[in-house]
Amino acid sequence: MSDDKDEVKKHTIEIPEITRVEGHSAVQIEIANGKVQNVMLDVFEGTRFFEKIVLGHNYEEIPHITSRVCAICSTGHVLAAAFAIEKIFGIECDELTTIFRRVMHLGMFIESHSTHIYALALPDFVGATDLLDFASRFKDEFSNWTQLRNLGTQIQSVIGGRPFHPVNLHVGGLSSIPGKDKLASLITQLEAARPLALDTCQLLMRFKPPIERTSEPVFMALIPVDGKYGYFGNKILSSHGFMADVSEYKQYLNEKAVWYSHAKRSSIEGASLFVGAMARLYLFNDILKGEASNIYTSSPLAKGDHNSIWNNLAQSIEIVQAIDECIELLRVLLERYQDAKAVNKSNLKMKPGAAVGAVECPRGTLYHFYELNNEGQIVAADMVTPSAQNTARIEMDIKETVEQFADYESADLQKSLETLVRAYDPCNTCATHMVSVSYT
Amino acid sequence: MQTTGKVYAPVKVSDLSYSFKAVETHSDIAFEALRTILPPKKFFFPQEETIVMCDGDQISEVVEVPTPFVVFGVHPCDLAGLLALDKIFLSAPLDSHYQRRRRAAVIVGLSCLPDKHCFCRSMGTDTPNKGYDLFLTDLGEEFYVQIKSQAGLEVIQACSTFVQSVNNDDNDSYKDFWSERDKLFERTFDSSKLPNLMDMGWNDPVWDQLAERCLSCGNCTPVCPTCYCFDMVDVAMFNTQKMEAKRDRVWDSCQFSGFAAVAGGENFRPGPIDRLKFWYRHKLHGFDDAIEIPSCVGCGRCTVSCPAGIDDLPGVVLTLLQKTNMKDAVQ
Amino acid sequence: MKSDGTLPKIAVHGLTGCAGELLVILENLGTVLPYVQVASFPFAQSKNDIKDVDIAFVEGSVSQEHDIEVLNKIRSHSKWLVAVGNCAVHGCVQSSTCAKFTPQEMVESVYGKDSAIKALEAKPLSSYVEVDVSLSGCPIDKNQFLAVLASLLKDHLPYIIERPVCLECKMRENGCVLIEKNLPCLGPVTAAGCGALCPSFDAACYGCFGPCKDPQLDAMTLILQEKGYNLSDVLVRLGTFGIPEAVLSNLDVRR
Amino acid sequence: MIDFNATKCGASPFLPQKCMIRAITKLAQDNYLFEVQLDNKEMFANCKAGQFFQVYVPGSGEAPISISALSRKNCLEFCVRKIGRVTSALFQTKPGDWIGLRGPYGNGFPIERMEGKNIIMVAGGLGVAPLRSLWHSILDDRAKFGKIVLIYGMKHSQDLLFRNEFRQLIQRHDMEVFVAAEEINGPSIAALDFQIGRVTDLLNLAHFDQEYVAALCGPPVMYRFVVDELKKRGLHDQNIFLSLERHMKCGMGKCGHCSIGGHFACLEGPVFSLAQLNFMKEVVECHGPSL
Ligand SMILES: Cc1cc2nc3c(=O)[nH]c(=O)nc-3n(C[C@H](O)[C@H](O)[C@H](O)COP(=O)(O)OP(=O)(O)OC[C@H]3O[C@@H](n4cnc5c(N)ncnc54)[C@H](O)[C@@H]3O)c2cc1C
Ligand code: SF4
Ligand code: SF4
Ligand code: SF4
Repeated sequence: MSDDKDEVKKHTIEIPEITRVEGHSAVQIEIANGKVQNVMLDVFEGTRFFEKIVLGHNYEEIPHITSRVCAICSTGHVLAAAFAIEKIFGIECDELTTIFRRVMHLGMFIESHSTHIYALALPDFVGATDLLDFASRFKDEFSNWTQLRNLGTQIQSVIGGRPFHPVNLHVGGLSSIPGKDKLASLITQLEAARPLALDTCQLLMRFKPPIERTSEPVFMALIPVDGKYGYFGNKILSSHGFMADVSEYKQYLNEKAVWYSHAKRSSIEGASLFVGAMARLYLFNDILKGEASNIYTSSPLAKGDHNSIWNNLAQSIEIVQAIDECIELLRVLLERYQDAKAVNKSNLKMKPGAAVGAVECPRGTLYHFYELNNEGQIVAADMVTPSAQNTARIEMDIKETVEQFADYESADLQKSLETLVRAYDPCNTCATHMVSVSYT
Repeated sequence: MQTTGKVYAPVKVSDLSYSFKAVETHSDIAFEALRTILPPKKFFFPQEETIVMCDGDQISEVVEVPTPFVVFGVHPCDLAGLLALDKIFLSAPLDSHYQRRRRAAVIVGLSCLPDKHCFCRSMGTDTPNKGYDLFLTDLGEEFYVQIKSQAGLEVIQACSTFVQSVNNDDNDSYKDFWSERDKLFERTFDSSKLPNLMDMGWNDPVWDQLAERCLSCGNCTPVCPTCYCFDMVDVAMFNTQKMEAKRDRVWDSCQFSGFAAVAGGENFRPGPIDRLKFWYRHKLHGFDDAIEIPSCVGCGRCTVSCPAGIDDLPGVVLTLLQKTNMKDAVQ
Repeated sequence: MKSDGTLPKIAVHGLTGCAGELLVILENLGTVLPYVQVASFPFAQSKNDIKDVDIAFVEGSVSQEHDIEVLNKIRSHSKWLVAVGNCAVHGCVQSSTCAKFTPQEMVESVYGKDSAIKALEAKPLSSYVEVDVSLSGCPIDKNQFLAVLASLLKDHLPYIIERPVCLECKMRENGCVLIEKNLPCLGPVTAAGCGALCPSFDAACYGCFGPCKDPQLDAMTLILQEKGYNLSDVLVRLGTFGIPEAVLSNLDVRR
Repeated sequence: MIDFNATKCGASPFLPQKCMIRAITKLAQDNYLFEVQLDNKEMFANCKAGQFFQVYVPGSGEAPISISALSRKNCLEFCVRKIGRVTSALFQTKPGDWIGLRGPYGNGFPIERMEGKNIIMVAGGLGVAPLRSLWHSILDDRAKFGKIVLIYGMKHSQDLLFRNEFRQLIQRHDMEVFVAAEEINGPSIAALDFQIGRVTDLLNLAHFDQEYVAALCGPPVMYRFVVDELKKRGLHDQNIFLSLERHMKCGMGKCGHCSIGGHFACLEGPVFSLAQLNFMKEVVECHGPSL
């Protein structure tokens, strides 16, 4: 499409609907005189206003409602909400409850990462036209996905009641303790699936990124609470050495607005925020253990190659980490099974107040903020999803990619762009804030 | 007993509830269980079962031949409940699906002491006289065993080391047990008055009061030992193994709004009040003249499983008896 | 297989929702692929053809102009239109609030006063087009989904029962959490299909499958109030997962 | 060990018989006549006017459908209105396809008690379907019965079923036939005297007295008015027969859906005399004291 009103030659590339990302989005790029002027990642997922929806609801309902922001990260939303409300009440769950939550959360990682890698991204890498083509031509890989994904859904079903939108996770803890035999069978399944996870890493390591990265992003993630690689925490750390309590998220996400938010004109010093698997590995690879650590060391990531495409590889390393940690945690649960206790509602002392809960989700840090009144009803709420934080970086990446191509009409460019966007897996269903960055 | 087959007995499943479940050892059994959530009917008329299968060109019956099994700890009311179900499923045309399971079962009855919700005595279902293979009366240290069938005898022979023949003392303590038990019933009435009562009290305001609270949740019916209503559900399937569809029989409840609706929009029991009255009448009036046994066996399950607390059958009966001046029936 | 030897075509689309049904369908694609041709599934494949399909599954509520356009297009190109999930059938959590705030209020509260975003009141598909089959659930039950698809492949309407969760709960022999634990269980007014999941985990049903047929909301409200829950919490809870305003407004306490 | 399988259990009463559809005729919009071949001689021999079958469409389900006629060559005719799930599936079948049949169920009309008597039949809408099997039985043995009145009412004239058959019936001199519609539109039917109005209006035209036996089939509202009228004319409660429609899933007194008070409509009915119904609390409740 060209626009002749301007003196300069303008060129617009439109990719109407990027398929195979978890949501709907389109990219619009305006080019004038060989320079990219605007990149607009337009999210046309209908907005759902969760911040407003939850108002007036009793705190007990909040995890169930926010879970509906996104099926894929539903466990993350449930936990972020529960963390925030528990902070308001000034309570902390007992150790075993936290372990159950961790296992559940890792189950989500296994499911989400494997689905993203195999069903959404890999078909690009191997040149399959789509998942169905992929399924028929790459039977083994397809079955890897089925098995890994089943593992993740199994874990979440045993602990949470179903593969997503869990029913067993509540403010304060679990409503019922899963059967011992079921927990034991999870260990067997985890052990059986472990080799597949290792294969996945090897598989992804062999691909060559189709596009080169030019600028370094700023990585940011939660600092794991207990010093082990993990996803629960109360403070964030950036690759620039910035550190803050999550309760200040409003300030720091805004403060850095120059490089985080409005990516329209230019990214200051070429750096924009990048959250997710790659960020976590960049920041905390030193506390990885076992096989996951070994794989990281041998990967391009360890050599400082931060091409966004490697996000998928980072995810596969996290799957290995998740499997090993799950096995370890489940063993603890089995050993101390009789100490496990379901939440007793009458012991929950409701208090008014406000707090922020945060958790690392597959795509990055998720923040939930709530304020409760005396009745335990929500009077204010805010959520910031990982995808929202990554959008600026995606636009930036698109810009850099386009500039690497001479021929804007080329089909390759369109394909590369789609591949690139998919590598981030911008989960637009959860993009409660994303729309604000997509207009010029 | 395990020589006969799998043994099912009451097991504790929550703070207040018990359920018939497969047991391995004596210690799994909750002997104290008064009423299980579901009555033993589930073993013969399961919650869901596939009755008919269909492939492209054949329809066939699903024949499940159950291996012999034992249901242990069936109280007198539940024995009566099974006899009531027999009247439905074993009357012509005979329901072979039910019959097969009924044949495979050895029923071991067990005595019990009533709580405030029990009213089997008023319904005449408190004494076990048939429907069991063995009946155990708990005499404290030992059980008094009554043998009703060959199957029961064989179970006893299999564990002959624990069994002694009955002496006079035993007979006395047996009698004592049952007469002591009889004294424990808190609320009793004369059930022969029930059909009249339901007719006379048909327009009583008590129904409006109850119906206002009725959730139409249907909890009262699956838990009832004599409720047998079901729906037939067709499930289409992909042609794997040439199976196109199956017909499942699934428990249904007269308390659901579409239960009596027919084509053309007519619903014979549109409101909770219509359905609730229907149910009460059905339980207390019996199967009319069609089958001459009560269709309520006084187990009290509906009373304890109604979230709205409106299925206090003896309570409603007593209220109506007062109102309709049939006080003499209150004993 | 159709008479011309081709497989029937299906399409899977998402409007405004959480992708839950898309995920359920994606995860069961292995089972259905031998029997259908997937003409369109933007979530899972790149080449998508909205042209005439036999069965279209649509997830999500209608919450913006773009949704209406897509929905109309799907409707005009499909023989059977199946609304999958609570969003598509009842409007789910996003529709519950629209009764309290206007769409513009919501946009402003989240995106600021001069936002260019246009939002519509979230509504189920049936508010805009004719829906042939409604399969609720949040998310839908995979067995129900497979049965619906198998029925429609025979051109038969599926049998979807809208009895209360309590029936499944009792069939699974759970102790009633409303009675035993005083939890605010919505099982009596919620459609079954999940297998009484929450009560099986000792938790209260929060109504995610939407209302059962002819829900007795007055009695439910009365009983929860007697258990000590305050009326406003009860009403909010009843409306959370898309009990239609028309049904809710029949409530005595609301009138 | 006891051999629990010593006595074999019979076949499931839920198992339908496979039957071939011989012909499908459109009678009116959404009303088709299905001619189905029933090879099972025993089943066929048992069939009586007013009884019904559970018709099974593979993969979709069963619906109770009345026998509308017993045609020669072991065929049954079912007149079906497309109203929901199963009936729609049935409408998709073609001649040559097979469906399943279980039955016959129910008591049927008490033809023995009608012998030697004058008979008035009142059909409303689709209620004509089961009554048709009754007049067939009567006309087959015409000499055994007295005078015959047949009244048939419907909403719209284009809902008229069995149009050709009525044309012939009207020409018979051994019976009185009245047809009415509340609304008449579309082409009029030659030799068919359509009245405007309801069945109750036709009752006023018909000649009958308390000596008649009445057979009714139609929607519940119709019963209320027709029964009133019949009683005004002095018909005895024992001589008024109504075929009741109830939700039915099994047809053999087990599923409980058709229960009226303590009675099973599928076993004791669907045809009941008014005298019986007077003692069935629930019917009285639903249809008002006149029933
Ligand atoms: C004894 C008897 C004889 C009948 N004879 C005929 C006949 O000759 N021709 C004819 O067209 N129809 C007849 N019917 C009605 C016919 O059975 C229903 O129209 C049919 O069952 C509807 O099934 P469906 O699956 O198409 O409808 P659904 O989609 O299941 O439901 C549509 C409506 O029909 C009602 N319904 C569903 N199942 C039944 C059922 N088993 N019994 C009654 N209503 C039901 C529902 O409550 C709903 O209101 C008869 C019914 C009875 C009881
Ligand atoms: S009587 Fe009680 S248990 Fe039965 S439907 Fe009504 S509320 Fe539910
Ligand atoms: S727990 Fe809930 S769903 Fe189950 S019976 Fe009780 S009220 Fe019904
Ligand atoms: S019990 Fe209720 S809230 Fe829980 S899964 Fe089922 S329908 Fe949803």
